[in-house]
Amino acid sequence: MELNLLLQNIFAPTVLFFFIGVIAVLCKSDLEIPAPLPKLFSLYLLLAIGFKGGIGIQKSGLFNDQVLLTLSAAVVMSLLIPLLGFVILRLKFNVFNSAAIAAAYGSISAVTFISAESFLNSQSISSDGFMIGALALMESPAILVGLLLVKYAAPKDRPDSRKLHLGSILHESFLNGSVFLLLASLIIGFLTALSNPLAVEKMKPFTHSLFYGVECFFLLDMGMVAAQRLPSLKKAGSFLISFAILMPIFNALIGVLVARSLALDPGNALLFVVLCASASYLAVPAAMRMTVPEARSSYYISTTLGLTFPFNIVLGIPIYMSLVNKIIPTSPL
Amino acid sequence: MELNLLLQNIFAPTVLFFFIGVIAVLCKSDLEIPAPLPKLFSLYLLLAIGFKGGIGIQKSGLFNDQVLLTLSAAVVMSLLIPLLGFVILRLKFNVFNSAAIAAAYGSISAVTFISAESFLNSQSISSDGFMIGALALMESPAILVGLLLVKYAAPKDRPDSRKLHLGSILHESFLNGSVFLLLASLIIGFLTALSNPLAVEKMKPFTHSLFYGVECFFLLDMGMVAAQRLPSLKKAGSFLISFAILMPIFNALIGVLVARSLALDPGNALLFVVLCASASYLAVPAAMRMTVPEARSSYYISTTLGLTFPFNIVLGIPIYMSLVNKIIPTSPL
Amino acid sequence: MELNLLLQNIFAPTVLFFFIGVIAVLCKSDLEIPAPLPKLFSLYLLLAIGFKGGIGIQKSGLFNDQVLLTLSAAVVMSLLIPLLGFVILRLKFNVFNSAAIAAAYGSISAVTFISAESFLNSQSISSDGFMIGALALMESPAILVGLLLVKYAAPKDRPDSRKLHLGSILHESFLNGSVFLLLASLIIGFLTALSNPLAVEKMKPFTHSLFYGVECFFLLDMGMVAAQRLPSLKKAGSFLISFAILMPIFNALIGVLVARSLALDPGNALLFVVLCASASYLAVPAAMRMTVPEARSSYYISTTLGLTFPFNIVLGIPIYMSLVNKIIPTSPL
Amino acid sequence: MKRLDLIFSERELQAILNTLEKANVPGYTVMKHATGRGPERVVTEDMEFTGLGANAHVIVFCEQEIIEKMREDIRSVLSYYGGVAYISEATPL
Amino acid sequence: MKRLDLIFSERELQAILNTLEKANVPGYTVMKHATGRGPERVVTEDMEFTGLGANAHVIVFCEQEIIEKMREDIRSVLSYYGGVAYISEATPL
Amino acid sequence: MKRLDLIFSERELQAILNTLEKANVPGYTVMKHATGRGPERVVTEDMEFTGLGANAHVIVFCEQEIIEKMREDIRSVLSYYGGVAYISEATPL
Ligand SMILES: Nc1ncnc2c1ncn2[C@@H]1O[C@H](COP(=O)(O)O)[C@@H](O)[C@H]1O
Ligand SMILES: Nc1ncnc2c1ncn2[C@@H]1O[C@H](COP(=O)(O)O)[C@@H](O)[C@H]1O
Ligand SMILES: Nc1ncnc2c1ncn2[C@@H]1O[C@H](COP(=O)(O)O)[C@@H](O)[C@H]1O
Ligand code: NA
Ligand code: NA
Ligand code: NA
Repeated sequence: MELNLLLQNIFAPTVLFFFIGVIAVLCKSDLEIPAPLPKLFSLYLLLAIGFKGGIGIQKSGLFNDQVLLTLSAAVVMSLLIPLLGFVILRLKFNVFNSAAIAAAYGSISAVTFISAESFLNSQSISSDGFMIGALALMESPAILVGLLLVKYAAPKDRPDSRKLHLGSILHESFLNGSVFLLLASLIIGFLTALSNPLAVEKMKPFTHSLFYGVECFFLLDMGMVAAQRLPSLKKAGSFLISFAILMPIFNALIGVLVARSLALDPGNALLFVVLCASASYLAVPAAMRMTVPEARSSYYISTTLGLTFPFNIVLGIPIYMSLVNKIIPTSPL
Repeated sequence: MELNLLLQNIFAPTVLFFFIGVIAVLCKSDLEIPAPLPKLFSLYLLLAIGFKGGIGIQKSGLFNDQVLLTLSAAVVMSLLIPLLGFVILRLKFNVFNSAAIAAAYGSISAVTFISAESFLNSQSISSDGFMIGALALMESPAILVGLLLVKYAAPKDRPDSRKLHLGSILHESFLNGSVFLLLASLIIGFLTALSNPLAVEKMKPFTHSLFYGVECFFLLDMGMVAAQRLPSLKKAGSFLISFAILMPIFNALIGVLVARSLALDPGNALLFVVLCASASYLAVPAAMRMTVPEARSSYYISTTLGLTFPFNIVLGIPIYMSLVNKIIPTSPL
Repeated sequence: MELNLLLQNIFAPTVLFFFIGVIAVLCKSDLEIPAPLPKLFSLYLLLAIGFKGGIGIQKSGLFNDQVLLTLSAAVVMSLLIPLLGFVILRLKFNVFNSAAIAAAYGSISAVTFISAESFLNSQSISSDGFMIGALALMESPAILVGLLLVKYAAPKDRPDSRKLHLGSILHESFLNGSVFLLLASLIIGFLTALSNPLAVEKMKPFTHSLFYGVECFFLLDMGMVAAQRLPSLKKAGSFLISFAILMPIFNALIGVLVARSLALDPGNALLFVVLCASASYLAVPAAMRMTVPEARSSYYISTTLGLTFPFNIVLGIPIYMSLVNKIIPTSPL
Repeated sequence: MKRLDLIFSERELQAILNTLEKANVPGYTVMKHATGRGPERVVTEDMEFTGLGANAHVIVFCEQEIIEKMREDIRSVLSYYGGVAYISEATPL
Repeated sequence: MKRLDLIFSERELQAILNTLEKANVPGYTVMKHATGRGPERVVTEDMEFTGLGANAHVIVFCEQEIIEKMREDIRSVLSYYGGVAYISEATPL
Repeated sequence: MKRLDLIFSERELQAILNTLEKANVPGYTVMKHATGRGPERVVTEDMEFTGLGANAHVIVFCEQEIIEKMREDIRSVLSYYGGVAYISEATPL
């Protein structure tokens, strides 16, 4: 692995602010970003990334072969990864916990994606707007799979009142607040770029110029959140801790092979890999808390936020980049 | 009516975000913009529009005839409209409800005004800064009229403790938080533009560049708020529902005639009409809740937010624009 | 004193917004900036000023003689001023109150510093980034001195449970949230400027362009906070009221002499003086509330926020500027 | 000792606090941003940014006699603007 | 009169409010953004922005008979999702 | 069962929660951002951004014996920093 990439990633302001957040908690500083400010940043980032993505898609054109193939592959990955994860997790956990954790790892983390974009940017490697489409499309299928696993793998354990109806499964998968905001902003970005280039310009100071700074601010908070998960991580046990690191790497490996077969450029390939490797802490916990209360929320939230997220943004992204550099030739196959 | 204008308005990001908010609620998505974030956006918009207005007034000069005439006409409109509304509402409602609703429709909605400005902008039609002065001046008189109507039309119904003193009427009319912030920012903008052009430049990234994006974010929230009013709208009855659509149109008609007689340019004319047609959901409810608790707040808040506001920003503005185009010749009379 | 400077300061938007906040409270307007919005602004300002400072330090170079001398002098001032203040305050107050108030006046107010920077900016007087280093270094020593004064001057008054351990004294002095955020952002700014100039550019719209506007918004809130302190100021008595005005002036006088002997440029000199003259309302109250609960928080918070802060940003800064102009020759000694 | 729970619109907060101070309560606690439904009004979070505001929940621990002193004043504020007030028993720890 | 205190995850709020409405309570008050710890779950402020949300604290002042009416429904929601419910005495002011 | 209400400065929250954990309470609920007035201190919302913070309101439903266990510890924290603690009766639904 190129140590260089790692160092360059670690000295990015985003990652430095993340560290600062971690240190603040470890040193018991009384620094605090009170609710609902993190929610403000999180809503902003979803809205802005969606809007930017919509513009990007409009520019790259939606109906070209590579775009459609990539998006389909993304959806397939987010259907397969939770199945794989479920099989592994069942070695140690009951159906409810396995399904919930598997869904989290099948779904994606928008902020990890954003960090990967920033990393590409700092490396002057270009990527395409339609990858944000992949981001938006990969959130829901994993939730769907997770809930279907609960519905069919655990029918006898559950009392009648807990029967999962297909309607509510679909509702949780597709109408979750963060999924909805991302998708909706994407569509608005697309429509605006199509019909109203002036309005795109007027939005840019908000959605584009401000983006990096808010990202840093949010990562400061994420650092604090991650560090606060550490105590409950210990309780989670070594199996889950290993899972939270190895599963992303494994998913990244599959991802890079798929990216190669799709003949993606290095930039898009990295984003694809990062989508496979990242785990959800917004949409999935919301859905699981509502429909699978038997699953311990600390399992899926401590691992995704306390371990997988930090791992990905600090070490994962540069590791995946060097993986992409190795496996994917710079000129298309 | 020109369908074209309507379509162009509907495909503006602001209006699209508003729709997204409505859809989120109708689909029961768990998207949420928790308090006090909407308050942050609302305070920001008042501060920024005020500051921009102050700069505009300083540029257009305050003491020219058309400016003074327009501002006076604006004040007169906000005194007359509540009287008209009161007479109509008394057909169905008691004095308290009639006065409160009438005051809301006599006063204005800053966000509707802002949306009209954005619309003009997208049409490359210019307007003048002093119209923001009209905005600021039209909030209070309607409150004043509403409270005086309560004081004089319903003296015997009320126990002693509820006597309205002129002092508290004036206080509620002129020192309401949103009236105050708008007016104060206007004055600061004026003074800054006069004495300190450098500081204007330093403010611009905040008050100007960011404005459109925050407007979109806020309209997302307003869409959710409007959709959440729908159930209580049903309870309000068909008379009030009709009033909430017909009264703005009626006010717009008066407005366009006044604008014509003032020889306003099309841009300023549209803003004038929109001020007449819009209804308040910030200053008036605050004042009425304090001084006329007998009025049902759901009446004046559900209609203004759930019906009149959406109607104006989606259909009203383009309708009023085509009205202006018809009635006002592009070269001054 | 040059009246001109005073007028120019008073017509700056920042100061005007501060006045507006004061007036809103005095007129009993219901304008409200609900929690945690002021915290958002305050966190933002610390993060941005720190980041900007780090860039500035990287540019001016840390290891040149004047920088090191100035920073050392800053630390010495923040050790001496609380001792001086303590001696004066003991004339009227017990050890606990004296130590707490003295610590507040030895420490600094970041927003006063920011206002002084804006003032310099409006006067086209340059200052150096390393002064933000002085800002960061002057917060903690004063807390340290205050707590040591409590530990050694009042050992017999306190029950065992209240013994101050050196560990907790250091913790409160150096790991206070606002101290930590400022210092950490400074380091991040430094590292980023060193290794990643592209990232500096990407941060600028957030940390630089937005700064002035947020400062205005925050000062609006500070005006309201200051005015709300007035009633409890009356209770504080005339000794404390005089102290809150005279102590800053006295500290400014020492500061200007030190600045002269350090051969600082007028811009840096003003910032140095303002650091000496300003009093803390973020770090010190937090530390004192935790470790010296015997001290009345209204004493140290009402004076710093209700009197010293307004005095400094309205009158103090221009007064100190004319002091600097008188005492420090424009070409170095 | 008694515990008094008052719930009412934030806009009446100052009037209620004045009443409490007049009766010389030893202290009180205010929690804002409460929402709810009463006999006729619904107070929702999404409306908080408008001029209507949310509800405040005020808790007072005090002696019965202080409650007697302020009973009428509080009742008149609540009957004017709406809101509820309930008393229960409480023992200091 | 009784006072009913319900504390549970914000995500169950709608289900609980529906139950209250079904039993025709005269009113209720909701305080969101509460955190805490129960027998197994910890709810912290720093997690509020994630999909998990915080807790809600709902207070209902009502007659005993209304409480009887909704007892089973509330219990079934709380046993499904977690949360606590306690009753105490309260007298209107 | 008992209900324990604790109200005190947010800055003491960790100390109080440690005390609760030490006594093995079955759970607790925390509501931050409360303001108020005690015998000498006033805590207002506008000061929340400063280092002073607001108050926290902690509710614990537990058995009397647990309360006995933590009585001294809580009292010592509250007597050091200020704040109030009251006990009342509560019955699980
Ligand atoms: N029975 C009740 N139990 C709990 N809270 C209530 C009750 N009735 C009213 N409230 C609260 O008091 C507020 C004001 O009620 P109202 O008198 O209808 O304006 C409501 O929004 C609720 O938060
Ligand atoms: N004994 C208790 N006293 C006070 N609050 C409690 C108690 N037990 C649980 N809670 C609250 O109820 C929430 C849900 O608890 P749980 O049933 O563990 O999910 C917790 O987060 C606490 O806020
Ligand atoms: N009698 C009381 N009733 C309700 N809350 C109180 C009372 N006394 C004090 N408090 C609360 O406890 C906090 C701390 O009080 P203190 O002990 O004065 O620092 C106050 O800010 C109030 O929120
Ligand atoms: Na994934
Ligand atoms: Na109007
Ligand atoms: Na100082």
